[in-house]
Amino acid sequence: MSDDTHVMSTTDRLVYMAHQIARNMAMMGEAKATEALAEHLTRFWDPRMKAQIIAIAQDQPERLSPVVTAAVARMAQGRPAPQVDAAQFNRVDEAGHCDAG
Amino acid sequence: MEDFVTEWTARHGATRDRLLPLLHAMLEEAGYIDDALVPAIARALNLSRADVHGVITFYHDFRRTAPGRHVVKLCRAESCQARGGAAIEAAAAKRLGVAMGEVRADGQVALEPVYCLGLCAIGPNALVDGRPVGRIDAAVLERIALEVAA
Amino acid sequence: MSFSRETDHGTPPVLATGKSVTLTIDGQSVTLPEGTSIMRAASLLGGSIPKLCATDNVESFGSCRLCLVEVEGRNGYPASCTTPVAEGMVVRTQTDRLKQLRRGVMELYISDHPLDCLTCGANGDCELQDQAGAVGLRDVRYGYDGATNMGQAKDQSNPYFDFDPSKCIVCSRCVRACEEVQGTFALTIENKGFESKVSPSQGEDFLGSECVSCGACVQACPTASLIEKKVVESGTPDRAVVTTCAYCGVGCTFRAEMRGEELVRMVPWKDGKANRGHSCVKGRFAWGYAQHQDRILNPMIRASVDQPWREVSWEEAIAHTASEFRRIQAKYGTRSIGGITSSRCTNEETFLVQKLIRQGFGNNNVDTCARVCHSPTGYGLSQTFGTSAGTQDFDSVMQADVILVIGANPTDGHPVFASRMKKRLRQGAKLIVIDPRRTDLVQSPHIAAEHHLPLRPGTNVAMLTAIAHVVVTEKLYDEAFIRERCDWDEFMDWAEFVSEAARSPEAIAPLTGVKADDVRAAARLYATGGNGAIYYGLGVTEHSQGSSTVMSIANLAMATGNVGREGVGVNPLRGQNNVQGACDMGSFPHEFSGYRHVSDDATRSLFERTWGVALDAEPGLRIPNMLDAATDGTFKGLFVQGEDILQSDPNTHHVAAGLAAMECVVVQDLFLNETANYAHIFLPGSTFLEKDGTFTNAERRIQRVRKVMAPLNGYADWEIVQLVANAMGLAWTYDHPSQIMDEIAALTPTFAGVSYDRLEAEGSLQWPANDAAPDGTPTMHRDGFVRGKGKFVVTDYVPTDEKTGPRFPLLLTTGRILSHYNVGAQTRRTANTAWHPEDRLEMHPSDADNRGLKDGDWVTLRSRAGETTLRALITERVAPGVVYTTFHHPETQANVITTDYSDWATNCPEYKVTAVQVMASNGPSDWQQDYAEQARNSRRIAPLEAAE
Amino acid sequence: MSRVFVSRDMASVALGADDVARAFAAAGCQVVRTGSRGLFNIEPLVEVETEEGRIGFGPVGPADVAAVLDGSHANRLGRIEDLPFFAGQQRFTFARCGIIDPVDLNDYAAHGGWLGLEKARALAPQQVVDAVKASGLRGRGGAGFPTGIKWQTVLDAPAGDKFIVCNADEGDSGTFADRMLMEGDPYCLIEGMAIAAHAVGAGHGYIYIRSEYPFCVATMRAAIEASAHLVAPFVLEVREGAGAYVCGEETALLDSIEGKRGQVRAKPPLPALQGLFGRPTVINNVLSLAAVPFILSEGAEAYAAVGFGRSRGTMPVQLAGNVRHGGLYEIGFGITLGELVNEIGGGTASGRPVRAVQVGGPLGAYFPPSMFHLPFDYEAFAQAGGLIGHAGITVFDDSVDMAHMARFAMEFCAAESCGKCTPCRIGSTRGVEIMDRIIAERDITAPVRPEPVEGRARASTSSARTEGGYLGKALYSRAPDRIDVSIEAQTNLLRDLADTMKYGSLCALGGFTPYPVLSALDHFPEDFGASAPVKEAAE
Repeated sequence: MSDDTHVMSTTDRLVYMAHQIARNMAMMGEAKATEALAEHLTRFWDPRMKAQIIAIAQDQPERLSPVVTAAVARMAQGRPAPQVDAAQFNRVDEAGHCDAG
Repeated sequence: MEDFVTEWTARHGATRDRLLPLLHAMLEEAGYIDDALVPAIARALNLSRADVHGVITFYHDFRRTAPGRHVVKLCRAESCQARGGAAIEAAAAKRLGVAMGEVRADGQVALEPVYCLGLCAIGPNALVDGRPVGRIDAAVLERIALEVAA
Repeated sequence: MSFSRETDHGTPPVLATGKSVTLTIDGQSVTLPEGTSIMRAASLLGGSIPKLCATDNVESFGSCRLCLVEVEGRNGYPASCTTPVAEGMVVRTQTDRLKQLRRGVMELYISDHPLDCLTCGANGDCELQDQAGAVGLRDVRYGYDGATNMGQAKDQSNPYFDFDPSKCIVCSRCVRACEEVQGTFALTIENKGFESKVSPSQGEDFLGSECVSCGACVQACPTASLIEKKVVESGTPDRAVVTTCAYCGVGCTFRAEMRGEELVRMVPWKDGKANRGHSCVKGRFAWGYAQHQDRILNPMIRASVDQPWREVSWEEAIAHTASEFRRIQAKYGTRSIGGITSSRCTNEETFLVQKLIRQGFGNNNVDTCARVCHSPTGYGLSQTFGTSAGTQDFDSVMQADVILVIGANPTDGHPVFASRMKKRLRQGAKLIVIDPRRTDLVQSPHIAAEHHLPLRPGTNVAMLTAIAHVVVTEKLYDEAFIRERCDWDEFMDWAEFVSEAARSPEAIAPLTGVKADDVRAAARLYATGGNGAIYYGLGVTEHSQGSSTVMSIANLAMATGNVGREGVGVNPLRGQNNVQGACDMGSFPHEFSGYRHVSDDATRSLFERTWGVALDAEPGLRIPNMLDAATDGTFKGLFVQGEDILQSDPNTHHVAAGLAAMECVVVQDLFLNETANYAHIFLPGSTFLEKDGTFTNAERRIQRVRKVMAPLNGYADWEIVQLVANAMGLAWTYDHPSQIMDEIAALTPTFAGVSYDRLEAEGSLQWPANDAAPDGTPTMHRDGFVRGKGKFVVTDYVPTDEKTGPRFPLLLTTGRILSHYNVGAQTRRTANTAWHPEDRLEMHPSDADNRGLKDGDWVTLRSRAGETTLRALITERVAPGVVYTTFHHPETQANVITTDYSDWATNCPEYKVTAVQVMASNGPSDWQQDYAEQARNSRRIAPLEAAE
Repeated sequence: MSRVFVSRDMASVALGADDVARAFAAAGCQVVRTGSRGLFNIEPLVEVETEEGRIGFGPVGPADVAAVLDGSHANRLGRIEDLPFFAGQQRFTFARCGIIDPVDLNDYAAHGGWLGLEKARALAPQQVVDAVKASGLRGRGGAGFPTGIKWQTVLDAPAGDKFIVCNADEGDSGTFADRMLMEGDPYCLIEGMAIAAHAVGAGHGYIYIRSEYPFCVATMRAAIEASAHLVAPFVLEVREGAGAYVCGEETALLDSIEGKRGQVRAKPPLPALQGLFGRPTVINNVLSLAAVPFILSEGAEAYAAVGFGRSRGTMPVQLAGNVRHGGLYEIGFGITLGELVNEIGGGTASGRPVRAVQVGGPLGAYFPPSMFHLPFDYEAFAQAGGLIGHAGITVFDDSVDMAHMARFAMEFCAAESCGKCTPCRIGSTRGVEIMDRIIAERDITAPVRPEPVEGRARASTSSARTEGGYLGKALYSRAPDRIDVSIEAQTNLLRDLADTMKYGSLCALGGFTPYPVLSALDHFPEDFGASAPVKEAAE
């Protein structure tokens, strides 16, 4: 990690973000962490960011840890994010999932 | 005096009901309570400066200015008036050279009013530097004047 | 002039304890809760007993003696304010004897009161004047040559109100309001008897005293003794409009009292359910910015940011905006533009901006400033509880037994709620404060935290997990609650994880710097002390582990059964007046209104059918990613409504670089803010006084904002967004915000039951408000969690990458001060600068000594990201090794210091932990000087005729 | 080597008792310092122990040691209890005062001390309360509220912290019974409070003593320390006042203990339910609590047997002011005012005729000799437009100017008003101004009386009359020169003011100040320049 963060390029930031998320999911165990990271990238990263991280995984694999590499691969297969059962809201009739408040 | 406050509260407690006992202790220690000490008192008892100022200014005893070297508290209540208290008060003011309720210019003696010392059958009475003196007449007044001159 | 003042029943309402009492007053029978005063009973019956020292937001006092009544079978004349009703009581309030006594009391009052009613500021709005009339005083036989308190000097030190002791009737309403309502105890009565006098602190002037200028005493004063300067200057108001304050997330409701089109004063509304008739210095007095001469009133455009602005017509500006955005999309692609909604505009305006972006721009590149404050709350609470909002209403604090405040400084950030919390603490609730600083809640008059855990910045998760360790290992958890409301196995996994020795208070002590026994004691108190309520703020969210911290808070609440009833809960203290609303309205790039993901086909098709356009299923860019994309050249256009990302967002250089790389930045705001230095189009905005709409406060309460004066800039903000939308070909035809709210209700399940008519009737509604909860939801998760079972998320401490070292040995954390708000754009344009004219760097004496620094010295504050200078403030409030500052003044540009590190889940910047070095300096740094020069240069507005 | 007894009471010391004691000690006697017997014209008093009991000599000086020891001294009084002043008394509460060494636990036990507490501890709390009810004891502070009912309310209040508070702020002029008892028999008060604590379940007790009683503060603190083990787990603490008379009002006293300004609280809530620190509190006067040990040790009937009408038991009356035999006379209710002033008090010390007596301190009414038939009883005095108060009787001879005494009553109220309620805060100052006008008007038509000494409160003497100038016209009906300053108008205004104060004030300070003012005006109209024949002024 370069000492001077403010010159971090976009790709540096994406690599850093992916690993930071992975570090904070590590306590779930590798399998769960990979699945959670893949779902996180799918739900919150915009197409350009997804494309850039997939490119890095192909061109510069050494920059990504095993968990990150696996997660990016799963996200890349484009499996649709797990369907959120809309009906579930109506029964309890309150707000659904969200990531930010 | 600020450390007097912290030491006292450390020993006697720092709840709000310790305010009057603390102020009495400060009177004994320094003779009066300087406004500059109010913040320290407020901090020690976790009160606002307004709380402390309100209490100090309410009670007659908590003087905010240095007392005279000697303090003569002359009783002005009815029983002493019935035994000639008013005349003795006028005479004392003249003899000691200080108006009632004031500290003499040279700071030597203060003449203060007090409403009843509980010596109501032997008036006119006074507390001279905390010591009770009864049946004050011209002669006794003279003795008091000499004593406070020292 | 008929000016309906709110009826003052004289004594506070009584909590209905079930038992009620029937009595007759002046022949009329009435049944009321036990404990109600005779005065309140008579007032509720429509009668009026004279009163001066009684007012119904403070306890009865019984000093003026005007309200005497006769009670059959009781001798004497009891004061009706201090005498509770009793079964079968027979009361007479208007006998000749009472008239005589009341006149006797009034004659004494007026014998010591100036006779200048006709020239007095309170003429026509003075209770003494009213009561003198009511009791029929015709003569003052005591004459006017006796002793008097008149002729004293007036104290005009406070910028907003005057204090005239000569008109004081020593009713102590001000002293009691300062004590009971605000909880600052800054006022007392000094001396006694005839010399009694209201005294701020030690008989000082108001500005120099402990007064925080909340205005409660001015509101409580029955005469002109305490009166707003504006009322003295322009006369008493003649009409009132109820609206909601545009400052912090408490959401206080006010009566905007007008004199024609001129706002005379803002007085807290007694029926406001968030503030219950209280206010702070900002909402009550600091509204002058609305008419400040810095307000930009005409649209302006310029080809490039180094040219002066050129004023143009609205038509030209709007058309130019539309054409520029279309041009950029044609050249760089649909996703090359985006927008930022404001947490200070109304729900309706925020909804329209995200609709403009999704329907008009055709992408999801919309974000909001909640990104930099409570985005981790949304993520954390939705993962654990299933919804992104606080669980309680503000009233709930009055039933808390243990209050845990972590990473929040309510007395500065949410003062009106802090006053209610302090009132509860004075009633005996216990307080735990987890904060690197000795905030006022740790120790201030009449308030003392049972436990203060001064942890090192950035170690929240370690601390909370250690508390969980104690709760689990000492079996203090609420097993019945967990089994019924959560997934037991998930709990067991979590319990096992937190029970490990590495997470014990002893293990983390060297990390957090807090003694293990204090942590254990605090944990036991929270778990076993009765109703446990947690309140937290940006000190929790603005970390690299913000989301993990929120989840560990939720874990603690679930483990101890402190969710789903009054007096408990997990309560984020939201920063801005409509940050909750901004999030509800779908301002985030990955979700529609009501927190439904853009990839969710059912929801997206509902919006597509309603808006008649295909919508992007992929999440859009967050602000930091927009700026990255801009420097990469793939993001060229930005529409910013009511936000100043250059000053409020971290790593100013990064933001500046991003903005500079864009071809069209549109800023819609009241003033030329720092972001406008890089803008090409400026659309003048309107203040909360100039438009209708709704705000949603931190307790999910939707409240009306009502227009009290015509917008100086010509349009309300929602009208401007509609103009842009129409110019981009969208057929919007709203002619009143209520129609926008109807659309929101139709599209958002949690807002289904919300409408302007319902808000008018109920005063306010807390979402979810729909068929399942017709009257709104004060307390959430009553029966089940929104997501069904409460989820325990295992969280572990991951140290931030922002490390101290020899070059940067100290840790900087940032925060807010009472007199200023957010970036200070509004409060710096009011008299509030009297309290906080500049940002100061708080340093511990030991850190200052070994750098040879004294209080007030100019110091340079440097981090890896940048450097600025400001003056030092030496205080014990911060621990050794920790420094603190605010970011209210652009001159200091505190955010040039903060780094790019952010929360792993939401990218909420890590404002609270920055490794810095502090050294003596001789004044503003060169960067500050260049910046100031550049800002001045870019604010030039070419005079009309010279426009090229 | 003979044993002699010399009083250490503040009044005795004020008259030189310490010098006398030193002289006898120097002469080799064993000197026992006691409380005062309670008759001040024979102080300083020395009692010498002999086979036929203790023989008193008084007043004596330090030079009279030899004459006293050989019995030849002119002021030989014989046995003190045989003197008429003492023989007629019924000393239930003051039995030991002047006899024992105040802080000697054995001396106290030897004279029936702790018997009441032992008996009380053998009874259930309710039984102790019943005994106090049966005794008919009523508040000796002045309110006369039945003590047993007050204790019952506190006993019935929900469990939790409860307090016993002793009101020792005896600020009334002419009263010193509390002082004498605390200095002379402190364990009696402590025992009474311990019994109260047992009766209502209180753990902590406070004695609020005024700062003008330094000897009391010292003696009570010493006695509390010495007897702590006997009253445990009940804990007692002395709290010193600070010169505010209003803190004699029970709720102001509670606020003062709580560390606040001594302002009067509105009632309800009653202190018995929400008193000190908001908890149920028994708050009684020194004499009420000091009467309790006798009631428990001798039985309620013995106490109730004495008295008059609904005023049961004894009242320690205090004779003060211009009286020959000033002192403490504990007697059952019913004795008449005349017997107290003339037979027991012996008329005025100055030898001049008694013109008026004030009963019940500065807020009590003035009574002319024509009302000396009144029996000492709460109800009788109330009907006669006065009050018993703390049973202090201040005697005035015919040199007294009742207009000045009425002025002093208003001035005292102005000086001591807590400032909370309007009738007292503003009314008292206006009252002084009215009296100044009456006295000024009266003195124009009658020889000048001695100039009244300016009181502490700023009373106005000058009246800036504006002879109808612009201000006069502008103020119109309220212009100073339109105010009717005639004696008749000012007297009517005084009565109206008194009515507002009496029925409007929040507490007895403002509420009772009209007693001395109106009784002086009603019974001595001549001093107010009223139309009644003006008595030629005393020379």
